[in-house]
Amino acid sequence: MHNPDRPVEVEVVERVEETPSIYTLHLSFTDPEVASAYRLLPGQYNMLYLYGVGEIPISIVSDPDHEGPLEHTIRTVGRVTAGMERLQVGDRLGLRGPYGRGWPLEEAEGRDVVIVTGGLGCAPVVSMIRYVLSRRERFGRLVILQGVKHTDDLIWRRQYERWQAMPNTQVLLAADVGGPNWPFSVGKVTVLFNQANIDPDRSIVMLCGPEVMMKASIDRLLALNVPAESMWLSIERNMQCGIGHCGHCQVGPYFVCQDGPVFHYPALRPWLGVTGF
Amino acid sequence: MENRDIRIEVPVLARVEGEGALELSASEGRIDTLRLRIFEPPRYFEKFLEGRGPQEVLDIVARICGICPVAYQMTAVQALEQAFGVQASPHVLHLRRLMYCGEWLQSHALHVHLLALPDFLGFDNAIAMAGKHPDAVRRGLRLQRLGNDLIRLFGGRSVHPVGMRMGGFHRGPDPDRAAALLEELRAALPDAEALVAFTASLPLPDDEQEFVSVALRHDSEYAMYSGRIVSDRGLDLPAKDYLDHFRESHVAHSTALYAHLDGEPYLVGPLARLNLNHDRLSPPVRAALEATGLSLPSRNMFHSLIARAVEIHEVVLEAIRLLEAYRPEEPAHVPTTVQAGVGCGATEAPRGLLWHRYETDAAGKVLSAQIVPPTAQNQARIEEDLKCSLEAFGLHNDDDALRLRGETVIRNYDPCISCATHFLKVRVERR
Amino acid sequence: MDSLFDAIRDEGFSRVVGPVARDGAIVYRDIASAADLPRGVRDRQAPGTYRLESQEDGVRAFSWANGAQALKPLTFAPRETLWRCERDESGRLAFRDLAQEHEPTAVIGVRACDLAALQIHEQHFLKPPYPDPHYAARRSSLFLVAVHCSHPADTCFCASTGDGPRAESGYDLAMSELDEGFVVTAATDRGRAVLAAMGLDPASSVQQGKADREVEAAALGQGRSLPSRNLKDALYARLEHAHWDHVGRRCLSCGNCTAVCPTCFCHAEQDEPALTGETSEHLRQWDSCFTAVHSYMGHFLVREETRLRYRQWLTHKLASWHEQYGRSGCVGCGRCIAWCPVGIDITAEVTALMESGDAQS
Amino acid sequence: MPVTSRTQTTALERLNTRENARPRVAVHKFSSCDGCQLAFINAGEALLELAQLVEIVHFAEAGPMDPEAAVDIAFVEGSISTPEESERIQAVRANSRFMVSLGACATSGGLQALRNFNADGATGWTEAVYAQPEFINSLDTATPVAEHVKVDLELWGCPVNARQVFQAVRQLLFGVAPVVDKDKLCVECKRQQHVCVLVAKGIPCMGPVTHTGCGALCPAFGRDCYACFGPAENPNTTSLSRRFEGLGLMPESVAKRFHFINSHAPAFRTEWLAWKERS
Ligand SMILES: Cc1cc2nc3c(=O)[nH]c(=O)nc-3n(C[C@H](O)[C@H](O)[C@H](O)COP(=O)(O)OP(=O)(O)OC[C@H]3O[C@@H](n4cnc5c(N)ncnc54)[C@H](O)[C@@H]3O)c2cc1C
Ligand code: SF4
Ligand code: SF4
Ligand code: SF4
Repeated sequence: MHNPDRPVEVEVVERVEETPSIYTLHLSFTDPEVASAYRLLPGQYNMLYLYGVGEIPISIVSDPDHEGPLEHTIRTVGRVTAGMERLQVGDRLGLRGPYGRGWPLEEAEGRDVVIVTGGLGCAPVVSMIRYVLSRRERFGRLVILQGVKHTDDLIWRRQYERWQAMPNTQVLLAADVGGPNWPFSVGKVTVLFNQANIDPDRSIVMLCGPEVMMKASIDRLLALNVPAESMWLSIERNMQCGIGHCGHCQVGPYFVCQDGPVFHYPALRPWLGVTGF
Repeated sequence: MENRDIRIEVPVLARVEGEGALELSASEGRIDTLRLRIFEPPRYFEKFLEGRGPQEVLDIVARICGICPVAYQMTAVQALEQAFGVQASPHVLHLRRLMYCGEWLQSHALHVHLLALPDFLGFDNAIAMAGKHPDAVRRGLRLQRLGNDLIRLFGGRSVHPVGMRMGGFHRGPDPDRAAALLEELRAALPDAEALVAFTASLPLPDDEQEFVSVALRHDSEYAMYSGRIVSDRGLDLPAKDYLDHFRESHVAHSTALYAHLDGEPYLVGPLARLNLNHDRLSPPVRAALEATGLSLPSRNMFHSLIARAVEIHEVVLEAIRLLEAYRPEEPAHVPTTVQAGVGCGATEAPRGLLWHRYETDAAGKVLSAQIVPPTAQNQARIEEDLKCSLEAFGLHNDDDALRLRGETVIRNYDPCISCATHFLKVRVERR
Repeated sequence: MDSLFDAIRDEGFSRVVGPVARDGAIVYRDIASAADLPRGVRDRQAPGTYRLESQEDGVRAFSWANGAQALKPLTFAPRETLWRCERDESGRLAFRDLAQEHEPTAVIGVRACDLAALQIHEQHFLKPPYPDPHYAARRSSLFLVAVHCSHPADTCFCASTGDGPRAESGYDLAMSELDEGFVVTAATDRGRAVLAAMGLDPASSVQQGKADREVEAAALGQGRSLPSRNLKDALYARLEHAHWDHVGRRCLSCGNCTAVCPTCFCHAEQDEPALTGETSEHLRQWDSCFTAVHSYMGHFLVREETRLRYRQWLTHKLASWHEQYGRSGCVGCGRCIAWCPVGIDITAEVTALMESGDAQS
Repeated sequence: MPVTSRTQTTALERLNTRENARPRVAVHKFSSCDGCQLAFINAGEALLELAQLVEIVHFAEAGPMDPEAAVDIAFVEGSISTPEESERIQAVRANSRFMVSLGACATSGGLQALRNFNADGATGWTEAVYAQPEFINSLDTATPVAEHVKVDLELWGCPVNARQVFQAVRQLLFGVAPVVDKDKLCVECKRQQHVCVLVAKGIPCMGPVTHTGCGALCPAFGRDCYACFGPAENPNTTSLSRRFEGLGLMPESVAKRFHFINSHAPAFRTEWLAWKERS
């Protein structure tokens, strides 16, 4: 029986410093056979293994059709991520995946895609944004609402600017605390809904970020008559195995690692915001 | 040269357990004053013991010293059993001796190889020595590990083992693990045998001195867990009469108490034991000892190193014998009761005689405790030895040489300064 | 009985694990013969206490209910290495599986509740698309000899969960113990082979009847129970019930209940590199929803407070388990009741939660 | 999500900016029994391996002596109990990039912290133990290192567990923070499949409130855990004490269970004081 817990080797082929505590690793499989068999969907994640230290779940930001290395954008928070921060091109990691359910691509087809994200919550939705932008004709309007804590939190600023220039795309940004070089809104992401161009009947909404922020956004969206059925969200829980065995990631009846991380909002509704789940 | 003012400072003496310093002033090539200062912080163990029950006592006294916790537990259990009128079974005594062999083995193997040997092979420390003499260091580590494993068999870990209780042990050694260890001890026997000849072949200084040896003496065994307190000057007492002849006093320069025997310094520890009890060694060990040509009693303190090697050989053999005779089906402890009483315990810790006295109330709680560790007993003797040795060595030697010799002399006692108290800052003032 | 040991060994199960009385409890250990079995031993269990009693003239070897654990450690090891990674001088990593061979082992004295729990674990660990080879290898090395329960403890309530006291399936052999011997039935081919090799006399209908009656009496004698209905909705409706605080003040969050529970499966993974840094073992070990790390999320714990940890455990067991695996996660073995150091009783807590209706505190 | 401020470097970052590949290590001793250092000395072959991987610049008991050397990692054994020690610990901190407290004495004051909160004060005890109390220069309290200087990693235990110490060293050599398992001892006790002594024998075991790490030794020997690894995370000492009382312990005995090797640790101190009141 194949050992699904065992990673395969990948090599860091590029390392991009996004902010002083956020970096992107471009990883390529050292075994070409593994590389060619690898398929992913936007919203899925990999378990990345730092030698001798540990394994952590990290979203894949690459486009599914993109050939070449897999991109992972990581924020340094603790021991594994701090260790990974010091990796250099040529260093090796372990990787297992991709795991979990991604964004609902079929449901999104032909509709306006509204992305609501906060903090580094952007990582899981970036692949979706890229997916829409490279298949622009298959989707309606693309609305991206992003909230951050500090203005220097906003990574990929250039990328945002580029997206903003794309046809039929609206990008709105807000920071909790503004600053001299901050041309965008100040406040929570929810302040952006007034300016957002959302057609409640045509839109599919994808949310990702801190759960309080997602809950507040959903309340606003519901008030804007966006049906609960049109909302999807990606959440995080402690994960040790990624394959539904270790039990850490349970939220109510769900194993977030396999039943998520992307959930249909109506399914998650009873659990969202309940302390302890 | 002889009249310059010199200060030798060794901030902390290396390769001893604890902290201390040596200060001496000399004039005309003679030492005027010599003070061994022990500044191990006071830890007030005797006070912590008040109001505690027997198991707590065993768990507390172990923590007086991480290097000889078993000795403290053995002595305390002996004293408390006496106070409570509990008689340990032969099986329990058998097991206690076996566990004690473990502590002698680990402590002596550590001292011989890692602490003392660098002095005689000309290295700063064993880690440095390991490059040149890997075999000697590895042999030491192997023997030490076996000693530790033997303790673990009874207490889960070698530092502050958890298995001892009133009346015996919480659980006897696991038979499978005991059998595996027996095999390892047998395999290590050649190492232990060879050690005696090896230490005797080292260039040990010749330094005869007069001193009194004190140790336990047992009717038939090489004394370890029990016996009468004897000296080579005719002393012969049961443990309970210790205070009639031995007195502890306190001096300004040290947190350790000084013990004297009828007002005189005396020696406890491996050489004292060997001097008094060599006739109790098992035949193979006696043969190995004879082959070295060492004549006993010895008055050369540096022979302590050989004495430790002899004792290593003895305890490896003894542990093999005891393990072979181990009967796992026998109860690991006898039933116990508590009562108001007074009990004294005396055992041979690796570093020498260890004496405890407890007074208990009817619930078995300690009312008062008194503990005299080996290093306190040797302290006066160390000062005396240093004075003789350094003068014999010659005060014309430069500071580094003097300091090294001083340290070597002190290390020879394997003083455990956490018990009594850590060693050594040497300050020589020559006027 | 010894003929059973011989027949099992002849079938290739070289290792036999069975109950022995040790350290004041029934524990499962390697045994050599029927003489090692706890003959005449009874267990007395109550919330937070477990005692063995020896009956001088007792002839039965299975006149007790259970000990702290039975099958779980054999199939889901408390600690095991999942893979090893070797790093060479140039920094290349090689990931290696470790051998998955386990000595063929017969387990004697498996209880109905253990078998029910085993089925739950099989559902969990062997579900597609990632069946766990470590679990599978351990599981497939086992030959299971069940003994129907005739002496349930005061803490047992398997009758109310429908998982006992009769072992219904999942075993190779099942036995009923009578004063005069055993009534044995086989459920698998290898079980039948062992049974045939034992050369037993066919059980009389009287013996069979006696055996059945004992098990029926055992079911009727159980004093504890869980409500037989699916508790999912009722519990979900009480997530903010004041009783959780009440339990939270008593609960030690020590994880004993999850460790003894035959269905709990949570585990943590961890790396253990060699000092030289040349290799590293990736281990998994039992974890519990009562530990802090279980819900650790960088800057916060999802379940900091004890009451939330207890609520997670209970609602998983009795509510969300239904959604995950189509049944409750409790098989009524009562272990969590007896082995909780402060005697928290799942059946009593559920009763207290249910008593005050659906009111939200 | 809070942002890690980059202007303030963490101890680990300081450790990772060391110049040479072989980090310099020191082992310092304060008031202690020397038992924790033995984790290194008793490690046998592993000690020699370690000596290859790092440069041991100060470790008095093992030989190397350079107490004032600047080091990458300093291990500190023992509590602070004399005026000299309270000065020396400042110097050690100033000379170390990453500081690890080794064992109960260093992390919670250890057994000698029993002198703290004692009515007579250490002075009274000095008088009782030493004939010439004026010779003794001691503080009234024996306190954890972290009450004097910043400690980067705490390893509990009396003594620390060698396996734990070497795992921590290895992780630091990888340049990452070691994992410190703060679960209760019961979790490990059950993994080892020991029979619970509290439940099966009615013995007042401290496992349910004690920090794991020892490997569940006491229950393996059929006896009660006496909490030498200190309080675990989220310890419900109140509930456990009540259970002890139910087992027949007098309030004074319940108090003593907490007033032992880690008496100065807040969770235990509070419980001790509560039961002392009642006894
Ligand atoms: C599905 C999923 C996708 C993710 N995608 C990304 C991403 O693209 N970029 C990114 O920077 N982070 C992402 N995270 C969060 C990331 O996994 C954590 O930041 C990381 O595990 C922290 O590890 P650490 O060892 O550095 O932190 P420590 O604080 O030292 O944590 C110790 C251990 O706890 C667990 N843990 C801690 N925090 C989390 C957490 N938030 N989620 C899950 N486990 C945790 C891990 O096992 C970790 O190793 C994702 C998490 C999930 C669940
Ligand atoms: S929840 Fe308790 S009674 Fe139910 S199966 Fe688990 S341990 Fe047994
Ligand atoms: S913590 Fe315990 S073992 Fe370590 S030094 Fe202190 S008393 Fe000794
Ligand atoms: S013996 Fe002690 S540590 Fe082990 S489970 Fe029982 S209470 Fe916990």
